[in-house]
Amino acid sequence: MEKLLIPMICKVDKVIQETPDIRTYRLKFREEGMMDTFTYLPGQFVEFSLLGSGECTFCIASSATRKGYFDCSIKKAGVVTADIHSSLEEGDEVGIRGPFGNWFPLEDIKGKNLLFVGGGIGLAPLRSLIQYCIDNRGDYKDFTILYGARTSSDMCYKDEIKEWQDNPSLKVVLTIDRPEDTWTSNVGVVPKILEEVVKPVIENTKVITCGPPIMIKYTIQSLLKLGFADKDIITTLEMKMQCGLGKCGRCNIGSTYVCKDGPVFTNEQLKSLPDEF
Amino acid sequence: MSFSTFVTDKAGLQKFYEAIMASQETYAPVEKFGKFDFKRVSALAECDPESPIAKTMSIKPLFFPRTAKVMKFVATSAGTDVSEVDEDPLAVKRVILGVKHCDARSLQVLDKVYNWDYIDTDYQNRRQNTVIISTRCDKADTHCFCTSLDYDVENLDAMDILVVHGTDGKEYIKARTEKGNELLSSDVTRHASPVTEEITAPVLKSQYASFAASFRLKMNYKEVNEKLSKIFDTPEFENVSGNCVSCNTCAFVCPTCHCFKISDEKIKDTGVRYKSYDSCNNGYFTLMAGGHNPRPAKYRRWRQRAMHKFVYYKERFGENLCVGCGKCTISCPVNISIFEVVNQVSAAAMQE
Amino acid sequence: MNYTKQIQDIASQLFAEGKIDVFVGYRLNGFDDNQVPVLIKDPQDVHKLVFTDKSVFNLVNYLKTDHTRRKRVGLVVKGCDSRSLNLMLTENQVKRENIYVVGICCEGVTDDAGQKMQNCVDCMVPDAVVSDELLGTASGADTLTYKMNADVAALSNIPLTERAAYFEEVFENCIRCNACRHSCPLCYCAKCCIDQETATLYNGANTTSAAFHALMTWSLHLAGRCVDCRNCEKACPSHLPLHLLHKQNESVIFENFQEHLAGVIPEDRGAFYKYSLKDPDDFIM
Amino acid sequence: MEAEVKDQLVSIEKPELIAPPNWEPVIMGILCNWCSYAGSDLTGTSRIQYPPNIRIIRVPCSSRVDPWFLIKSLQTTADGVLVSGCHPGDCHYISGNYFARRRFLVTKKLLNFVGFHENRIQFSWVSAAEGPKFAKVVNKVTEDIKKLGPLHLYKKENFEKK
Repeated sequence: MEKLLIPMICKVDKVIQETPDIRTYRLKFREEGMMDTFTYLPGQFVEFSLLGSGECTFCIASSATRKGYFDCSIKKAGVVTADIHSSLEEGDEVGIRGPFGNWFPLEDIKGKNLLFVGGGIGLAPLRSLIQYCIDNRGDYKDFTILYGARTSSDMCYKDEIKEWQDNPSLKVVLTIDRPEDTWTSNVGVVPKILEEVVKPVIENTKVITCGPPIMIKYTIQSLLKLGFADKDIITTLEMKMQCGLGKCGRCNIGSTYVCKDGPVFTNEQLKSLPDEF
Repeated sequence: MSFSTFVTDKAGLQKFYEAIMASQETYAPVEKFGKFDFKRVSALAECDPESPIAKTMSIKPLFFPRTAKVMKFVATSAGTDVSEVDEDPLAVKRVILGVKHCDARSLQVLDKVYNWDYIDTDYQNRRQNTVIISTRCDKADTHCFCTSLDYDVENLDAMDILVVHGTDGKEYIKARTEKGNELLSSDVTRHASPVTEEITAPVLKSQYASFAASFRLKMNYKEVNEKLSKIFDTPEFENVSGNCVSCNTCAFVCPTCHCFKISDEKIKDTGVRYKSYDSCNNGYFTLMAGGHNPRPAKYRRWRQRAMHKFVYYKERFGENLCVGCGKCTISCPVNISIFEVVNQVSAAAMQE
Repeated sequence: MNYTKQIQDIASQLFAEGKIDVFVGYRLNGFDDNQVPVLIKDPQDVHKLVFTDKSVFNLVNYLKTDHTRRKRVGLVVKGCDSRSLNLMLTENQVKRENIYVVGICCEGVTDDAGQKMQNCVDCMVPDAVVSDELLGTASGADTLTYKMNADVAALSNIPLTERAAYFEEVFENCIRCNACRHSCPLCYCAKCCIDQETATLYNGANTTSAAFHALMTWSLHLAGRCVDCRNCEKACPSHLPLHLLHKQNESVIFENFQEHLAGVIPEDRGAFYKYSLKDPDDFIM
Repeated sequence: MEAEVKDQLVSIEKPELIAPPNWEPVIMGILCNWCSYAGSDLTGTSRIQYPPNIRIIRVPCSSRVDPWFLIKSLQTTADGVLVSGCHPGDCHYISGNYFARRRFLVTKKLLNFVGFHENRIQFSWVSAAEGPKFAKVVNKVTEDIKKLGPLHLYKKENFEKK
């Protein structure tokens, strides 16, 4: 465990423009063989640095079961991400530190029904778990994905969603906030669709949710209303982080370090934390 | 095992300091613009080991520098390269003079956070190579409250060598650790004579008694800690943080605040990544790129600061993060005292 | 100088008439004779207010915080404070109708040692220039006579290299906590250019070079606006002589730009927001 | 001036920093789009030679020049700065250079006050028709700064330590 503050160099293998402001960067380590030692589980994050601009925290959006690369989906939001969008192209090199943080409770969700509730860029960490679960499909029972975005053009991973829709063992429900002419699927915010369209089975089901803070808040409310137990609701928190090592103190919520004890929490754990996320 | 103790007079203590400066790399409080900061010294005339506590910066920068290079990098269109920085100038064998007890204690507290999970090797090296000589204060300052907290100031073992100005006019130099004992067994103590525990103990005790009696601020730590941990949502935080100007000074002078930020600087193709201090009182501290800020209001940031010092760190690492040095209060432009804040809030909790 | 009684009366009357939501004044800090600012929201607490020659802090700083924004505020201002308030008004940061100003004809405040502060000795505008109510007797001086700051004058006369060495030491001792900026009443920008969050453009790290950069940029942004209240210097944990930079700018501006002094005349903008055809041109090739 | 210049070099007390042989200064030239930049163009098209030490940045108007620009360039690579705009009264935006003039004076005096030689920060008015004047100005600035030697004050690489 030494010099974890110094990043490893990765090459951008592919850039996918998901939506007008979200790009997925497919990364490979520059040094051969590094990819084999870089093991991670769904839900963990990396520190992505565009050298000279700064460092940002992103969840890994792919699963380690898909070998040879990993993805980071980046939404243009702040200074560094704007720099990444404007200057980072295929073949460029970036620094990566990680993986950090905990992961989705893979043992706990084995043999359960799974319900994924994602909103906007919040599908990225879920995608990692979805890929993992698809690759280990035998371990899980029913499989539902509810994904909402503001508009149809704001939906990321369109190609992959199509794949999921074609997969008979998955149930995919899509929704957008406001009606559009060409949109044939559901319209409405995620919690509403969850209650009215998805109508999930409560028994033996784990819900994994991620999205903007406001969406998470209302989704959890409606999940509780539907009768889910706190321990069955799993979410990943967004928090400003810088070191990822439990030192810089930026991600403190109470005595919890989100970068070490999180970012994946069950609602049960969230309730015990002070309301500062 | 017992460590050696020496006794000498005022001049002998000076000679002891001089002998250390002659043989070791030494850091001591140096005055600049009326404020003492720990700097490299080579003669006793440059520094003042007895600097007043109210005007002395903490020794934290000698272990956790205000700005440290994390790495160097070259980023061109042809490729990117990162390299480690040159040798750490703070990791050499050294002695620090004139350290206050609260400062020495702060390192003990900081050890916990630097030694959990990922071990910060730079910090470890600096720590291992340093001998800390701490002088016990004779009198508490206006804002001191170290005796009220969760550690035993009298038998503090955070320093390697303890210097006490005895009530009998003599100076006592006492080793507290193996490292300190080793230094004292060299010829730096040639102007002092060894004494036994039986002789020193009563003198040290009476000195401590007069020191402990001089405190203006006293609190019931257990009660405050307990009360604070129970009240998160109290409007009292809004009241106590009312006149805070969010200037962040408290965190920068605090001997135990350890939050930092990472920033890159680049000229042409080469650049350096720095790690420098940051403060949770800064509105930007938790502001995320999307605009979401978990602590947007001043009272929330104050609550984080007070609770981290008195509750969270205790919960996590078993020590109180505040060491009671009062540096934040002295530096604060509007004299907000963390002592008053926690007491006021816990008193309000009592009423509820 | 003791207006404790008058200020308490004014404050309780304002609360009684419902004219203000919060009163910003001074109170004793509770352990020595120094004072700290206090925001009074409850009329019951009015008795805490004091005003003597220890009322040092410039309270206009509180007009930029969440506590007083969009509220009706009662405020105590001394001569220098009123100048910064004047600039805040000119720059549309506060609405005049929302504040009730208790002006003081200041006789100078004292530091910890009981000495009159240096800026008070050099003070050119002791009387509040903007007020709803003026306490004390006005000094009555009509014409401004510029008093060159002694430190600036002394430094200007030493060789360049010595001056460089001196300032190198100043910037070396800066710990970049930005307390100077936060305590300045005129640094109200929501996003500051010397802030570390835009670190790639500006220096985020805490090196001497970065401190030089930050303090110089900061002082130049305040040039022609700084009212010499010394809030920055009082806030500085390293006790840096920050007034040197401001007073240097002030003296250059006063000398060259038609005796401009920040915030003295209502509606007068900072020196860099206006110009005159008579400005010196001889330094330009 | 000579004596003072020597002082400035010695005061740094780092012999390796004294001007190496064949050292050439780097001068940041910040030129206004409408007059000085056109003027420098004219210098080129009239085949008047001027030193290549100047690195030119074009700005819309001399009042676009924040004092920050000067500080930043002195702190990074430049040994001196030259800012040039339209003559008073000729500003494309009517009054931009009047505002700039005030800022320049204060900035120059302040930088001089904290230890920069006044010749390191220079200003000029060059109109679009004054090709020869531009060459003369650049010549003079380059010469001045060559006399002063490399700038070390607050350079990033020399002042990393605390």
